[in-house]
Amino acid sequence: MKTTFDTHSLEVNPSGAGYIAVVDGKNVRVQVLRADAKTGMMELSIDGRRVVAHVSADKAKRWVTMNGQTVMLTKTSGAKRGVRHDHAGGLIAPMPGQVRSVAVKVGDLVKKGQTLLTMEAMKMEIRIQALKDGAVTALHVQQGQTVEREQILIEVEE
Amino acid sequence: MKTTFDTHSLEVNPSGAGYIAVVDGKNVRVQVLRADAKTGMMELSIDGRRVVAHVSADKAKRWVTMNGQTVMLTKTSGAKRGVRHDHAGGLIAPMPGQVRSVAVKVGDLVKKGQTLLTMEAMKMEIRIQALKDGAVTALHVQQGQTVEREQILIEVEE
Amino acid sequence: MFSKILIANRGEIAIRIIRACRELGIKTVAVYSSADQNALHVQLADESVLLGDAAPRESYLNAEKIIAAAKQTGAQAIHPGYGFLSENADFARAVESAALVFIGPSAASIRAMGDKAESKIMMKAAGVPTVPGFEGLQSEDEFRKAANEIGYPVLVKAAAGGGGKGMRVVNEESELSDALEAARREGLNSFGSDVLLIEKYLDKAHHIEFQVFGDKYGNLIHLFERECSVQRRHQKIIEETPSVLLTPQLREEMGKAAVAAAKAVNYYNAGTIEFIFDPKISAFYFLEMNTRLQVEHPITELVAGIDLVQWQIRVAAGERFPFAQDDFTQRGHAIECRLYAEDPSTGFLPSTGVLLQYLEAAGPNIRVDSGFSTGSEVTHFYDPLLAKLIVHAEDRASAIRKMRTALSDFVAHGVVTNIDFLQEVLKHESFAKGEVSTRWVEENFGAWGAAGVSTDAMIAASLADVVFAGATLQSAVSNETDPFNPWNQTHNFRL
Amino acid sequence: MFSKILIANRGEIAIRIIRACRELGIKTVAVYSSADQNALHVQLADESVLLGDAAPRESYLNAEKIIAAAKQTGAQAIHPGYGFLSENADFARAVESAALVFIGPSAASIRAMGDKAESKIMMKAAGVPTVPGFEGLQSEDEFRKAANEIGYPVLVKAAAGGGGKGMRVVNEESELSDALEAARREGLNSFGSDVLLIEKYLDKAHHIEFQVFGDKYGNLIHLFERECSVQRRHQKIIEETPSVLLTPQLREEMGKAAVAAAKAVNYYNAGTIEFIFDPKISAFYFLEMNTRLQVEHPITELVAGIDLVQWQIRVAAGERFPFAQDDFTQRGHAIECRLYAEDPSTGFLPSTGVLLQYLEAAGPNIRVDSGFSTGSEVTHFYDPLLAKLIVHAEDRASAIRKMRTALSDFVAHGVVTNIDFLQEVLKHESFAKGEVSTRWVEENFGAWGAAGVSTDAMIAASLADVVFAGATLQSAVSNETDPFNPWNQTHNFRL
Repeated sequence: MKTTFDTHSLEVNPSGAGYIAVVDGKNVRVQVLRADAKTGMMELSIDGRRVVAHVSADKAKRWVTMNGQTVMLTKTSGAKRGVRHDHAGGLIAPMPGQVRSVAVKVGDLVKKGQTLLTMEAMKMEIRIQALKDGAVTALHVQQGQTVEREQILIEVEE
Repeated sequence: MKTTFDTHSLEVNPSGAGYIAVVDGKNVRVQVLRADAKTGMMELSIDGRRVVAHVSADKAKRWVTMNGQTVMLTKTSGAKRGVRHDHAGGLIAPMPGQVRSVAVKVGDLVKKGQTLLTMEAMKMEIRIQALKDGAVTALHVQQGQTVEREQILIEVEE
Repeated sequence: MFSKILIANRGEIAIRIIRACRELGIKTVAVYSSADQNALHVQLADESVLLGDAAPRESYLNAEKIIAAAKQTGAQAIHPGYGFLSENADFARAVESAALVFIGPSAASIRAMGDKAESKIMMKAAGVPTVPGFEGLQSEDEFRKAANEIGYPVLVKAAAGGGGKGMRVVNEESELSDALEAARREGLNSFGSDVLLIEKYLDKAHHIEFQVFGDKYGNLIHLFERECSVQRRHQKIIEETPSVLLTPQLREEMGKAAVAAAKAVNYYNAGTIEFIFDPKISAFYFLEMNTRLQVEHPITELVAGIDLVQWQIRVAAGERFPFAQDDFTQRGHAIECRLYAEDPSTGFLPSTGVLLQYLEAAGPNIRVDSGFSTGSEVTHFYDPLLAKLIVHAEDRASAIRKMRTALSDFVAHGVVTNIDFLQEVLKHESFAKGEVSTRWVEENFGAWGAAGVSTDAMIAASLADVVFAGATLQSAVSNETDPFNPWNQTHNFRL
Repeated sequence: MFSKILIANRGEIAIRIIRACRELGIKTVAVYSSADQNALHVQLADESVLLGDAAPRESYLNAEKIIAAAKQTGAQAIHPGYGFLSENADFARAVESAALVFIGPSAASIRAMGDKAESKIMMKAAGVPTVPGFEGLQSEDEFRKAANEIGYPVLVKAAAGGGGKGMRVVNEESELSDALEAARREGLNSFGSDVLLIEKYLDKAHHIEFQVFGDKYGNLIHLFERECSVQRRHQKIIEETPSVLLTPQLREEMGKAAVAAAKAVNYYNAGTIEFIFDPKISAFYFLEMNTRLQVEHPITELVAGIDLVQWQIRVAAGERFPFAQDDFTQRGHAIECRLYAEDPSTGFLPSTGVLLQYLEAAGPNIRVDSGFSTGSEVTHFYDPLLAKLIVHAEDRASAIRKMRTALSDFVAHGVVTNIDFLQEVLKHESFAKGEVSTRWVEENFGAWGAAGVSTDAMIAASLADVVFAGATLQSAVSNETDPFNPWNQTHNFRL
């Protein structure tokens, strides 16, 4: 079974009472010593080392805690699929929240660094600023509107 | 749906968004306000009173904790079915444990109150004594043997 | 004593107060917004009242609805917790006008301390040292002159503000105009007032606060300090007591100043005097008073040996404080870490989502004050505080070790948390030395990134799909079996 | 300091020790029997070694296997916990002979205190008051004469005994013969010796013990008392500190006697001096010394502000005790309840089974030392202690209220527990007054029965089948999907 997480791939196949993981062309012997679905806990033997992990899944996302450190992995089809931070000229919401004010309208010319709109969430005020000089070609939100993380707010074209 | 717990019966039927429980001929309105299978927790409204219960099940047994008090109920077919404490002339183990010593053999005449065998479990020594005068007709265990709760150990007939 | 109390708050502090009430034999009423109908504080209370929509002004900030809920349920007193209406003098007055008891100080004390400018003037009069600065300025020009006189960097802040809102550091004159505008806007939005004050910004300053406590009969004591200098965005993330910076003599001086400050406003119930402390010259200045229970009150409870929330209720019910200053000593060392749903690698942006898995640390002298469990949702409507992890040990080194062990036992999946970041702070040499000042986090962790993905983690993630396949199947099956079955969301696997 | 320690125990105390090691940066090795392969202490340790079959002599009492496991894993020291080999002088010596460190007192101290008869003679010599009685008797006739001289009731007990085993109260001469036989047999079976001693049985006596602690350099202090009078079958179920019976003067006297007793055997590490206390005449008598960590050590930790287990390890590693007697004071009041899998309505017979549901109480100043979780099995091989529930509060009344709230939050299904019974004791007037002596439970709760079944409980049980029907279905489905899926047993519904 081949799995790709973000840009890394590995293959895990059953082998005897355990598994063989193929990582960077090397074979690693893995055994499941214990597992508890209630807590997502797995006690593994990886190459003879005892490793305790907690794993959770939400659709393609996998959260893994090991040795007190947590990482979030995303299962992909294998093709590189970045997050949408660089979506054409669109500026996205870095967090969920509410649009506090909109300083521009469609057609306005804006300068790099100019504040286009402000958001507020919990105790933070966030300014959405132009990444480059250009013109506002689309405005997808209005004042008071609730937005999701990574929602496109406004688009600026050079 | 009619259920009998030990010697008590009650009927619970769906009714609108909740249930009607029939207890001792009286109708009681019940609603499930919240339930969490992970903890066996149910928040109920019984006749308008808010009641929080934790319930677990093991075969016919139901454990219920309410207001910090726990009871164990046994679902029965409705016919009274006692536990086996009064099994004919047989003496049963009151707890799981190990037979420490056997003081009699089959055919021995014994007096009421005489110690027939001793058990030990955890930090307790328990003497199994004759409930009546009689003769030992069967001995089902030997020294060192592990026994389960309610297992018949020895039989005495008048 | 009261027989029923309404708790006008949510999350961990509502639960903390419910527990205190239960131990005192008092029934509790929870209030909640539509976003919180499955929240733990609602489940734990004896009864609960829906206030309205998720937006705070429709629910936890809506004084009228809260007072109506108290009257409707027969509660005799309202505990405001912290945040929301806890420092709103109008609310405190409205509660008393409705013949209910406000569990906190008098409305007059709140009002007096609520205005940062007015309170500063009062403190000067009471002989409490304050930060060099000016109050009562209006025009940008006046602020510019004041800033030049004080010398940059300066701090402009909303007079009605608190909790890091409506506050801006100004490093040079060119930034002043924007800073004034931002602070005014935040002040207006958050506190309904755009009045600002300006004062010297102390660069390597420490934030050291003193807990004070008084009954309604004029008995007022302090319960020692809390060092709260580990901050990001002007908000605390790690607090501890005692502070390594204070000598016994300095502690006594500051404690006396704290009591004098509280006495100046006839204070009763729990409150906190915040000081700015300059370790270079061992000078301290009154910053503000928080006229309520503080988020970080547990470390004081552990080191001073007192249940502050129970005493808040007892004092509100008219009990006399049976203790005197000399009855209290500091024992051991306590640290609190605030576990936030936020991403330290993106400037501590809040993170929202459903908690797929939530396992708290446990063990002797480890306390977790939390409002979440597996399946809870972290929404953007409220503060992203997941839990307060508090430890108590014989000395500071042991407390740090205990905290690091406890942090490594905590599992929270579904939102990005600051747990790994807190570990980095705790193992930093500067923290070990107690040299951390309020700007230390931004100066040292600006480019902080989470740990990379290890091969082990990928192997574990791959195998989880195999090993826990049954769980996902269950979830799929059971969703269709019973419409009265609201608990499937608690599974840690969601596909 | 050690880098790796083997813990020669199981259950809550093994977990308590693992946690202490982790905070000290020490790796841990768990040992376990075949009955305990899924036990929590095995999961929490860094590595683990299977000793053998469930029977203690094949596993936790097997000194050779344990020492071999320590050598094999590279552990440098062995912590014995309580029970099992903790008071076995031969084991302590064997550990030292294997070039490992025994975390406890010297083998010589254990041996000196292990014989109740010899130690009593030694204590008399050291000027420590002892219970009137005789040692060194052989024939039944000698015991009969001694009993008559002392006056009934008398107590016969195994000289090598402890923990309530090999001990019999004799109320009249006719019972003496049977009692001697039973005590001899239990002594022989449990401790390998049938030597007995006889002493006055104090009727309304209290059991008050003192914690002592010493380093290897002759520093020896006491850490105050624990009142342990609430007992059934000579075993404690509720312990608290301070004792309401002790005046400051009496506490000082008893503390001095405790230190003198420990000094008489050159004691180091943690130990407990048990006294019988007669409240009618405020007299105290040395009963025995437990040369190990005590089950109820947490209440001392909370009230004295010290981590006894960490200090056991530090002292064993050669650290000098940095404290003196005067550094310690008692703060607040702590109570421990032992939650047992046992049925109070059948004379406290142990109950075994799988924990269908196990939810611990939580909250500020509530500590749970436990070795179980949902799905754990309680077997008849070992002590039926489920958990120790410990609370700390400002005073005794608050502590009792906190304990009662915490007990009512505890849920343990699948075995019969003593939780409801503990509630009855805690709300009893005699307990509130502190009048409970060691025979109080049997005198007052002989005919105790659990609460009757309420209509509400039946309604809840009926509805659970409807509401949780999905859960049982899941279990049925998932059992067949994956043979590598060992977690299905954790479901709280088993059909």
